[in-house]
Amino acid sequence: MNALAAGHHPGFLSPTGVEITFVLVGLATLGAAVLTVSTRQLVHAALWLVVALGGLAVEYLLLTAEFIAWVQVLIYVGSVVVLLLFGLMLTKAPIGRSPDADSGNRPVALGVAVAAAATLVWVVVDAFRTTWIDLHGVVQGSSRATGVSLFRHWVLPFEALSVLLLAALVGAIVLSRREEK
Amino acid sequence: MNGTIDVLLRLLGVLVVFLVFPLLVGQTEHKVMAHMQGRLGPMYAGGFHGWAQLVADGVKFAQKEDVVPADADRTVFQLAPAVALLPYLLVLVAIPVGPHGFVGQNLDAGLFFVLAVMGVGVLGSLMAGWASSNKYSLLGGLRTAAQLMAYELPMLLAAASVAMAAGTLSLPGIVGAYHWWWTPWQLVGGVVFFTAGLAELQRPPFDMPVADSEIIFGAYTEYTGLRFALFLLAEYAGIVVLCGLTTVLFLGGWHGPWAGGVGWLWTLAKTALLAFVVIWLRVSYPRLREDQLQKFAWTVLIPLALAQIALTGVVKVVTS
Amino acid sequence: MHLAYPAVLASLLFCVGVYGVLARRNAILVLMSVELMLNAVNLNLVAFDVWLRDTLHAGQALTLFTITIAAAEIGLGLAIVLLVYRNRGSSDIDRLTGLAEPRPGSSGGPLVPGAAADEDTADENATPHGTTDTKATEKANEKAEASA
Amino acid sequence: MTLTALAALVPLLPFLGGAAGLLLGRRAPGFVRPVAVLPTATAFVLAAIVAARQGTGAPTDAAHRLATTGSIPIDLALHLDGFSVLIALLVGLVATCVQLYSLSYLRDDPRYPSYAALVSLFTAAMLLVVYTGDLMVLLVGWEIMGICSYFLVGHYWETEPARTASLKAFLVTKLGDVPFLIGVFALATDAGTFRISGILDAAAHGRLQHPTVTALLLLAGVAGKSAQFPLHTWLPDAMAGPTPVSALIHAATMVAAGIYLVARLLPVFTASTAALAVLAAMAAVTMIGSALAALAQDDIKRVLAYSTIGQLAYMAGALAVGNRDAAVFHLLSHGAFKALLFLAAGALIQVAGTNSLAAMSRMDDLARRAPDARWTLAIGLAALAALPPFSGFFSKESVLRAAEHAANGDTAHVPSAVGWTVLIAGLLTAFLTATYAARLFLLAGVPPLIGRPAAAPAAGPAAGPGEPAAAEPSPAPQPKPSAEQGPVPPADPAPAAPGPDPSGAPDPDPDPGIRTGVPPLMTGVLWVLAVPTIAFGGLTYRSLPDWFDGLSLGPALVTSVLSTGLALVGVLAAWAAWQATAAARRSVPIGAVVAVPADAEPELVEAEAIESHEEIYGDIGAADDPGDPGRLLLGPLHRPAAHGFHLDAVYTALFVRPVLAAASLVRFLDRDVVETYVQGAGAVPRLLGAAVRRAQTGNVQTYLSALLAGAVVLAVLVAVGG
Repeated sequence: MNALAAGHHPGFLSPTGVEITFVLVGLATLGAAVLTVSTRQLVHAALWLVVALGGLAVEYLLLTAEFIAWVQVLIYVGSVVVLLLFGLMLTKAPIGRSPDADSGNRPVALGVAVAAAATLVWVVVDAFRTTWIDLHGVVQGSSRATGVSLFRHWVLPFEALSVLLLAALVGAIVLSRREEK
Repeated sequence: MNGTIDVLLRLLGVLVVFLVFPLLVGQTEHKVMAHMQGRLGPMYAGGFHGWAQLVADGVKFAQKEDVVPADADRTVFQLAPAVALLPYLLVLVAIPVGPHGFVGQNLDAGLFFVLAVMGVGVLGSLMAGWASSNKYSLLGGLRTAAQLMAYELPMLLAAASVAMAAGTLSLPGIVGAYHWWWTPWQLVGGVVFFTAGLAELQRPPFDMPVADSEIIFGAYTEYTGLRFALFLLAEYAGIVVLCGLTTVLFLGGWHGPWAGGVGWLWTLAKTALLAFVVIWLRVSYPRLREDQLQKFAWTVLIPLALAQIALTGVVKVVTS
Repeated sequence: MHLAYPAVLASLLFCVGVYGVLARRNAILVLMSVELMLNAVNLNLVAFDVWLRDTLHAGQALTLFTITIAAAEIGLGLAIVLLVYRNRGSSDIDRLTGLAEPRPGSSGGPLVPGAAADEDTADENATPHGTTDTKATEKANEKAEASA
Repeated sequence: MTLTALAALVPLLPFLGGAAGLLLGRRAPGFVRPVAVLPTATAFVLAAIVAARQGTGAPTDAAHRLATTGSIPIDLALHLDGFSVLIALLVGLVATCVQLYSLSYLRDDPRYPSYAALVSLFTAAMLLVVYTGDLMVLLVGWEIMGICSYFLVGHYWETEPARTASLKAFLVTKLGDVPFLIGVFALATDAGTFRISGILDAAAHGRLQHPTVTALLLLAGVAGKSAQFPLHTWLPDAMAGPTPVSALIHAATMVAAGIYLVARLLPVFTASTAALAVLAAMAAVTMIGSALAALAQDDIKRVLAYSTIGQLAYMAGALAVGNRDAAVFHLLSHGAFKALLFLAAGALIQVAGTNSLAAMSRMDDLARRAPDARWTLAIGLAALAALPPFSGFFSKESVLRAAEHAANGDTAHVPSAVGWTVLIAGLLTAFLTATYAARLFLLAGVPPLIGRPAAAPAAGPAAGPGEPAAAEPSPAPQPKPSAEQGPVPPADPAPAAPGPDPSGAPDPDPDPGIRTGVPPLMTGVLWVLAVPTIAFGGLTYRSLPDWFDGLSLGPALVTSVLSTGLALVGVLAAWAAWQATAAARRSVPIGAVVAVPADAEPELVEAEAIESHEEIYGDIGAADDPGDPGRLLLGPLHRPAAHGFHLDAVYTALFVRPVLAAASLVRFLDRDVVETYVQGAGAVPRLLGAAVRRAQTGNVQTYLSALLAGAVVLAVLVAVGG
């Protein structure tokens, strides 16, 4: 997938295979995301989130960030969504539509989101109209490259992060413990 | 074109393995259990020692009515077996059988891919449990999920130890870097990996979430017919995958006498041996309680895995 | 590949997440939307990292960190939501208005008397077949019964 | 042990005793009495040793740098010379006597532990003042005495007079202490040190910048502590405290501190003629005024209090004429006889059950029941009246001689006018002092029934001792009630003791009312004190100059003859007036005695006597007694003199009312003017807050929506504008 579209001049009108795939997966991802935030069935929202996150993993693969993609699958799909499902089930998520999945803030939210989307897309397109990513050559996100950068240049943040994780672990345990009375 | 055919052939091979090996394991389980328990087991289907029993079972499953409970969430309910099964199929792609590219696809981060994708399987159980609209199912699903989350960690850590030792995440690379003394060196990690894998498969003695004497059949209570068969298939495919992975990671895969010629045979033999152990354990060990299950993961396996990593690191630094 | 594709996709995903955060009522759904926003940012980071061919791979490293932090965040967030649900019998965030300025006329804030309306919706939220039997929901039900 | 270590132990021991008493008071009652008496007694012995070792030698100085302040250092300095060791000896003696006396006097008092501890502390503070060579440390002792006097005067805090008296003592002395503090600082700034030796050195070399101002500021503090006009008013009122406390304050500690300080710093004062003139005028006014007031008082202790003021004025006069030898000599002898007088008066009050002279003058058997008290009182009064050969005579003569010396212009730095002022006032006061001393003895110590039928003694016991002895010979007391102003009618035998205590009124049995005798411990103390009262002056006036500055202290012929003659005239006048009013005393029964049981401790008797005095006799200082010789002698002056020349009223008009008015003005300004602005300032933010508060709905999503909408708007603005 990283040995594609070599040699010809890039242009909007001549999309490469990678670009087509990217756009298609992106559309699927976006659709799943929209469904995630709009479906009235709570568990379905979580399942659509799986699709969206999986789609993003594919997008990472397409961007040659292989390691990130598998991390995405492992952490998000394998753990985060499972936790979310846990949460939903423990808070009595019903089967079927919940009439009150959305709050009264919905119109405002829609307005803000659409305005923000319009602004961002406009700005981004305006800024990166003529920018191209070169996907050839050395793979950018191989485990070796990621590992080297992570443990050579980012060791200190990495260790700090481990402390953060430990703190979160302890915090979650303390919060969800039930007092034995 | 040549490349495309090659890929297609490889995928076809994987599919065949996926369809055949779990059946073999299932049949073996029938017979081995029967012999261990001093009984005959199924003896009639197909004639010789009931070799076609599983085929007959498959036919039986296919014939049964596919019931979906009235209150269930139909879509999720029907999707769940596929979600449970698919990861194992994907994982098989990355497991090398023999040297020189005798593998579905040589992935750069193969080990990571395998573990990541296997983690997705838990979604199937959760979906099944929740969508069944049955308290036992939900409880079973939650137990499954909790168990899988808990045992994923020691499994990852044990695998990380091997990856450290080999200096690569690629599965063929790991096998390629294998020396005979790795097995004693990584013994603890191997045991942890294998045990955690058993727990992930919810095989006895870690079959708490599906223990019929407690919560009927856990998340799969409401399933019948072919969908139920798919769950069973997922379990046996899981055994194959687990044994294959353990072989590749800890037992040296195709390494053995005359590895150049019959290396793939060595891999299969070791896998089969491990599968036998899996069955053996099912017969010999009593079931753990739910709290013992969790405690075992957090207080035994994870420390052991961490100790293994430490050991690996020390040896690695000393020898390099 | 055109950089605009991932950038636009990231922007749109982010805005979808924003919408979810602002419009969803269930706290867990809000958390999901937050995840979407984080992922949009991650996509952006990865895309720009690949575009810049950064020798330090700052974008990917940062993405890994973000994912880790997201995992921590989801763990803590869920613990908080469960705690709130256990205490209030509801995880609707527009009902958690304990910090509101009390109206001069009303005798107390919305959370003070465990308001009967809260209990009613708690019952509505319960699945028809009583999906879970955790202690938390038992407690909530007991509370509802006691006040009824 | 070195001399300095011994000297340091002298104030330290009572201090530790006081601290231990305060700590142990409740927990270990058995230790209270030893802890009260032994350290003080030991300190007395040590003071005697220090005095003996110091002797007439050169002054001993020792210093330890206590605190290095920014500018002027503070030293823990000792200065031992003839003055200090002798005064310390006096303090030790009086304090030991007071502690012993208190053992018996307050034997069952529940507050005895704290009382004894405070007395110890008081003693320690005074000893510190005496021994120290540093003004800052002196100030510490000075202030500790102030607070201790507050607590001790207020010992009977259940009674109104004690409460007001303690407050008054504290406030009035503080009124003097503030200028005093400023004066000390001014002095230290000029001299560059707090060390007294350094200051004296500076004064001797004329390095003091403002000697007059400084001296006057110090004088204010001295007037407050030593009860000189116009800050003397607290001292008579301080009689509301227990008698031993009065003895302590008057004889040795508090009031002596002021005189002692001036004596130590005399060069500072002699540097300013104006200061000496003020001191002399102050002393003269105080002398005469206090003597007149003493002549009119009814309360026996108040008489003694005014006499203290007068004697202190003598000392101040001696200082004004630049002779501190005479001042300290008088201070020493006065300390001895004044302690004796107070303790004897306390014994009398205990036996009589009243502190009113008018009531005592009608008690037939008072002298019989307390012979020791009576005789020691007589000795003390003779010393007070400066009759030879009592010690008061010698010390007062030394003062008069110094004044005469100055009047002749023979003393350097001292104008002769100052000498004349002191001399004339001193002679006049000698007459007045003898008069009121005689009056006191005649009223309290001489049985009124002299020369009356012998039947009287038979009637005495039957009538009950607590009641006016004139009851029986005057068959009709009711027709002459005009003398009575108190709420209690003239007592007749039946209602034995119609005091304010209702429990005593229906007492059917006269026997419990009999108060006989003084406890032997108290008597012993009295006689111990009588020894120096008699002999101190005569024995030591020749040797004392060696201890002091060397000025001769012997009596001079002219002044001796003059003052002794005047004193005799005074005594005779008092006797004549007493004889003249004897008829009135016999005919008009007056007064009442307290009704606490006879076996109660003396201190209770006194507390009740103080409380009931005003109720029965009217004003605390006076009783409208036609049988009072002082009334006859003073004539129209009697009433103002009895009320201390209404100085309290002047104070009220001058200070209290303006302060109260200013306070109410400030209160008005604060409550009605300032507060309005404050509330106005608060109202506007409150309104704004109420408006903003509406936005706080508690819904997080609303907040977030607004936030993000704002962010989008900002982003658009930046994108468009940038």
